[in-house]
Amino acid sequence: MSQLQKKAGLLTKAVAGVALGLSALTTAQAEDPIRIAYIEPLSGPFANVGEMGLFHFRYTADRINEEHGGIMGRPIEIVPMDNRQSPSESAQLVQRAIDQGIQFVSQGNGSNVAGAIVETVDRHNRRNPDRRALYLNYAAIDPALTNDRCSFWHFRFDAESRIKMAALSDFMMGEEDVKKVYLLNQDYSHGHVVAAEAKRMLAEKRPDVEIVGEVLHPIGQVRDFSPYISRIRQSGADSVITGNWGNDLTLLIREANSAGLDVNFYTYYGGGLGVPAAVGDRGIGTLFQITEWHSNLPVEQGWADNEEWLVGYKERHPETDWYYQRVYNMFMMLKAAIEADQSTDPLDVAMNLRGMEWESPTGTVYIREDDHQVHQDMYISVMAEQDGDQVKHDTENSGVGFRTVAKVDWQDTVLPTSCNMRMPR
Amino acid sequence: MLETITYSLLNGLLYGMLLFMLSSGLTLIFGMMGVLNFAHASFYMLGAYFAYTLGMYTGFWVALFLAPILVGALGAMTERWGLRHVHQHGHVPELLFTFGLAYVIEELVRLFYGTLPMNYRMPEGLDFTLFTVFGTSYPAFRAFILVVAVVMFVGLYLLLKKTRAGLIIQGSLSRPDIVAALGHNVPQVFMWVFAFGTALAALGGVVGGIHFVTEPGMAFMMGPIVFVVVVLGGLGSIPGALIASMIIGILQTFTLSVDFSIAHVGAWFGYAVPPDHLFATLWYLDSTRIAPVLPFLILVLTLIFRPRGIMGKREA
Amino acid sequence: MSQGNALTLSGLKKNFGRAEIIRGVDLDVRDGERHVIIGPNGAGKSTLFNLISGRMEVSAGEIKLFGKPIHNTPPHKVNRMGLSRSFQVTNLFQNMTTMQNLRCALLWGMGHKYAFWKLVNKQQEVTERAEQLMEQLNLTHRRDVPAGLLTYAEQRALEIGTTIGSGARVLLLDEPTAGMSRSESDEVVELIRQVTKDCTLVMVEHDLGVVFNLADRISVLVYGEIIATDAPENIRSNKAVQEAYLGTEVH
Amino acid sequence: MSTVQQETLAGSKSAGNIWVKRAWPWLACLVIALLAPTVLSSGHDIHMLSSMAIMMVFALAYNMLLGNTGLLSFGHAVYFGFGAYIAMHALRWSNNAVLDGTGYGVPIELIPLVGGLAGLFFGIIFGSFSTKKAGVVFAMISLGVVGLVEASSLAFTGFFGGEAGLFGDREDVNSLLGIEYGRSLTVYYLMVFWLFVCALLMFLLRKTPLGWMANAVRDNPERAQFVGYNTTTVRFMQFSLSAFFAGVAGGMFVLVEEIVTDEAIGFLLSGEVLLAAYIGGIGFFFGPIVGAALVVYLESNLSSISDAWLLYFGILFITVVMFAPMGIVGIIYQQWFNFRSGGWKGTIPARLYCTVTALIGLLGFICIVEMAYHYLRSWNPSAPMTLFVTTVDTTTALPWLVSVAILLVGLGLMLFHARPMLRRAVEAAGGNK
Repeated sequence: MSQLQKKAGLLTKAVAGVALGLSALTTAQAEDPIRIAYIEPLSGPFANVGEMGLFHFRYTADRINEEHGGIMGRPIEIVPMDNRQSPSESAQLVQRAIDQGIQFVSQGNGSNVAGAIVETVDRHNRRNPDRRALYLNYAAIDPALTNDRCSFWHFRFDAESRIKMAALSDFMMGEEDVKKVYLLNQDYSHGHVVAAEAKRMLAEKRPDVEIVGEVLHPIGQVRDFSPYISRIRQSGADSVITGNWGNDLTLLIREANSAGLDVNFYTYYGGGLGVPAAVGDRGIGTLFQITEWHSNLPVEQGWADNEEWLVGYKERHPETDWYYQRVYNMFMMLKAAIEADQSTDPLDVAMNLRGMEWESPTGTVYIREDDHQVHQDMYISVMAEQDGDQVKHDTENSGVGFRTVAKVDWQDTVLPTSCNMRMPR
Repeated sequence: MLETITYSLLNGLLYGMLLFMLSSGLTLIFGMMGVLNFAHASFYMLGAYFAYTLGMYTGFWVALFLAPILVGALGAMTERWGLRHVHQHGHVPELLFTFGLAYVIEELVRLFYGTLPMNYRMPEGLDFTLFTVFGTSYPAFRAFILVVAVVMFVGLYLLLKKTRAGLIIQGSLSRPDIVAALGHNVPQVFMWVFAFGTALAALGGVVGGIHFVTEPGMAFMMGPIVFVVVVLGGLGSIPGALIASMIIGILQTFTLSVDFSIAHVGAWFGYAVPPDHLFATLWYLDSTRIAPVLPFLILVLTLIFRPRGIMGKREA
Repeated sequence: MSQGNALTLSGLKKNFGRAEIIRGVDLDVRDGERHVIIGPNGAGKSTLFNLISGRMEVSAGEIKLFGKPIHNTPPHKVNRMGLSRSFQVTNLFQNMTTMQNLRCALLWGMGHKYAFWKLVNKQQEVTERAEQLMEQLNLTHRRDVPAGLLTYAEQRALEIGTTIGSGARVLLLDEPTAGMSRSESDEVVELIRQVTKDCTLVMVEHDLGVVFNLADRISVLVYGEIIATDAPENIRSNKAVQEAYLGTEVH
Repeated sequence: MSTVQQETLAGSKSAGNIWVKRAWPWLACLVIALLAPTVLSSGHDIHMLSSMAIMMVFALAYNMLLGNTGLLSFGHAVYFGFGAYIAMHALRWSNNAVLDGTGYGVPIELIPLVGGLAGLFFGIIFGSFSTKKAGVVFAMISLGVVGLVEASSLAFTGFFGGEAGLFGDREDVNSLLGIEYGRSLTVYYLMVFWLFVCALLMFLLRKTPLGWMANAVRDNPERAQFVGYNTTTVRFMQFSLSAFFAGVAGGMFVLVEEIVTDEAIGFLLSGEVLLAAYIGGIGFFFGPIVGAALVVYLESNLSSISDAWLLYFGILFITVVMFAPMGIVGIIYQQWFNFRSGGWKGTIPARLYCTVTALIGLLGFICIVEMAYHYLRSWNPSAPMTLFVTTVDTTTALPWLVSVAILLVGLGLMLFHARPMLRRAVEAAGGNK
């Protein structure tokens, strides 16, 4: 067996060698695209989220290719890969992407998936220093990814959960009406973090605010939120903080509305896919969200280019809206990092991304060296009726959009990190 | 406290009635054909989607009747061209067939409707508040769901007790062999029962799709819990299904509405487990977090201790 | 052991709902005898067997096997205590061959129990005993034919073989000659006579020719009660039996 | 025809032949397994091969229940999952022991065994009450148990690691053989080793008194009781042993993935192993092996070729259930048996014709499905779509008409011309189909 094994091993090496030689030959050509693996659910229950992200990626790549000649004159190509929202499947796909010579993988939905990818990429780069890869995270916001479990090969372009909570609690600090807060979250790490941070930060910033109740519900399984609504009502809360997303948020707000519950919802994902359409005008004035961007921000701020960008997207995908402004930031910063050294080698790119401070059309974006967390201006907005003026754009053709109520400068969002980054040799 | 009980009863009643609409068809099919129809919740989903599509052309009220009929026709075809063919190989392949069918239906719904939730709303006429208790308004549509469910139960009961077709069905629930011996065309009876059962599920879908969300995952969400109801109620027993639906509906609502854990019981006796104890997680487990486990626990316990359920005549 | 009785039934009753099928049966089967139970259709013969073999629970009364109570004991335990039965309707492992059926019947009795660390084929004793049985049953030439494909008579023979295979000392045979031609049934009777030399036999039978040919004693079961138990010649002349049974029966 | 039969048929031949006859499939599989990485050499392919090995062990374990004992379980991933989680805890504990220098830890080669023991432990616990009855009751209990475990996996984050799962590192462990298992190829050979050990053990188990009585209990539980066996005990023991092997598969999974999440313990994986075993053929020892290979292959490759892969998957399963309940290996075996006994004589053209028309129909069907997905699911249906060798515009009628025509011609020819022709040919040859 050992003989056979050796032979097999030799053969593999030979084959791999040839393949490597070939790929080296082909990468030398200028027209060869820079490929980014897009690892998201494209089938199964979460496919809608993955699909919308893919629209964003393709739209951004196409426009950068058209308007900026891609990266170093090479076009960007998005390689979609379906992970079915499974961490282990994603780990396999990272492997497959690397096999195909892809150097950049991107993902955002699900911190559990993100954790698996960080682990896989980290391990792979350690074991195969000759074929490294870089992980660009555009939406997974678990603080651990830039703290205890941080990795040199991971960059996060969305604000992590604690940053969002810090901004949200800053805003609530100024709201005199907020007296009694109820915490309703999904029973998994994201929900746990939101609940814990909300408690900690509110206690710090508004000791007079009372947390009148806290509940964790199973993720994605509750169809009828009425029991929760009755709990909220009995607690006498005037505000609810929730990290819920998707159906868990939609159903919550619809139920609150039909039961006539009069509270404000402070959310992470109030403008997320499917929510505005399902909530409709029931969220006007009561549904708040914390994001780095929303579709009426360019109107309010007078960013014409940015507005043109989102209108362009809407023309191409009338059924969805431009939502992930950070995808644009991510691509542009990647472009800058690659072009700085004219190298796509993940190590060079990572070194250039670290500490990068980039002026985007929507303000400064800064990547902290310590933990590879992006910092950018954050906005709190509230659902409002489309009025053609400040609330010019609605979301998901629902007749309601978002209006900014507060801005937090990126300098104010910087939080300490426990990351002890292992640098590559 | 009174508030909690009132809300929980009202909400639990509604949830239970929706469960009943799904499980009554399944219990008929299960009790009579012995087929554990995994795709039953998929027909419920089809009911919601069909009603949504039809509703755009005909309005809600026509769709309320048309969608179940369409789904029932699909059910009949499923029995005629699928199940009947598999029947000769025994019960396991039948079960597996419906298992595969659930897969395919979900994927087809995704293909035609996409993965986003549908904007399936209640008719304007029912969009008002019926009454208000303790400051919580009770929407009229919920009362409508209750009415539909009660009408369905009464209709079903009369059908089974008072009509010839009902007698045949009842007969085959207890002794399928005798019905065949009496010269009835059993395959045809099966087909009608399957069509009827799926149509009932679809009716549940028409109203459930509005109350909950109409999306491709809705079948998978409901599937296991409907089994629990059917097993707890007893195979083939419509009243059993009703009672079990109520029990599950109210129980689930209560566990969600109250804040409770074993630690509370311990506290009455002045005992507490230290937080770093091996069983601390279990000890301090909140009742809302037990809620999703509860149906499965009931399922397992029922099957172990009373396999014929509350009202069933035969064992599963 | 109670006075050489293999099987003792006392005050045995069984009812299904309100219907009394067995209405107080007392019966002693002596060790080593061939005891045949006869009776009209619906007299409760099969039910009686089902009670004895543990297939059904008794409503009242008791059953003792060599002095030990066996009523309401699960069938496998009754079997291990030394009582084995056959069925009226052929009840074999249809997909297994003759040889495999016999081996299955032998495994427990030869102490292999639930072993998962030894191979069946390597157990020489089992194989030899199975082959010996097969020889007795006259099925050697059908060794590797699945039981489902054997002829009816062969299946009945195999059924008997499976029943005696476990090494039981008391055998219950439920109509072993049912549905057979005269010559076939003669062969089976001969077979039974041969293979039950050393054990106690309790048998239900319709064919009176077979009954009087084989039985040491006969019991007559009518409407859930035993109206007579005696030697064949005495039964033949028993008035009550003639009235209740022989007069009305077609056989 | 059951495998037990074939074995006895083979058993009547002379002793020298038996060994060759029995050993050749195993040797062939071993050679294939050892040489496979030379052809499928990319990292992803090797990972796929390892996954196949894991799934094969799992599917074989599953078939100890479904095929051998007649127990249909919807929740066997529970034992796979517990095996995986406990093996992962063992791996992490060993990682710490090695990194701290405080101990030796569990050697990596034995991690799957840890998983197996964990599977056995939980198999005994859950089996003790769920095997009391067979049939639908058992199936429903298994459904309840998997629901119970899956729903509580998120509540007990200490053990299950929450939805992020648990990570371990296969490099920082001691090895009995002193081998570094960083490379996926090395791990693959370890998987092959465990696959063969497990497969051989499970194969032999079928031939033990317990294995025989499992078949007996499946076919005729009543008779089994009357030859002295407690059917509950037989089911329970088979169940526990099956859980053991499922646990081994879980332990193997840990070494390949180095991550365990709740998907290793839930409904989906339970359904997947059922599909694998059934599609392969539950009446044959090699059925689940073939099924597992096919399912893993489709999952890791079809999903990148077609958006409709889940639909194809479901349709494949339904087709097997409806028309080939003996599974793929069943069909192959039947045809091979037929071929050997001369049943193909004179019918080969008809068979070929039948196959070709079926394939044409299938082609038409695939074209329709692919175009439907493009038309309904892509953001720009009028964008040109590559379909096999051509490029089509799905907003025009022509490609649809052509596809429907292909489907109808293929299916029609098969149903109304080729099949009757085959039937006639078979009748003429005097054999059975």
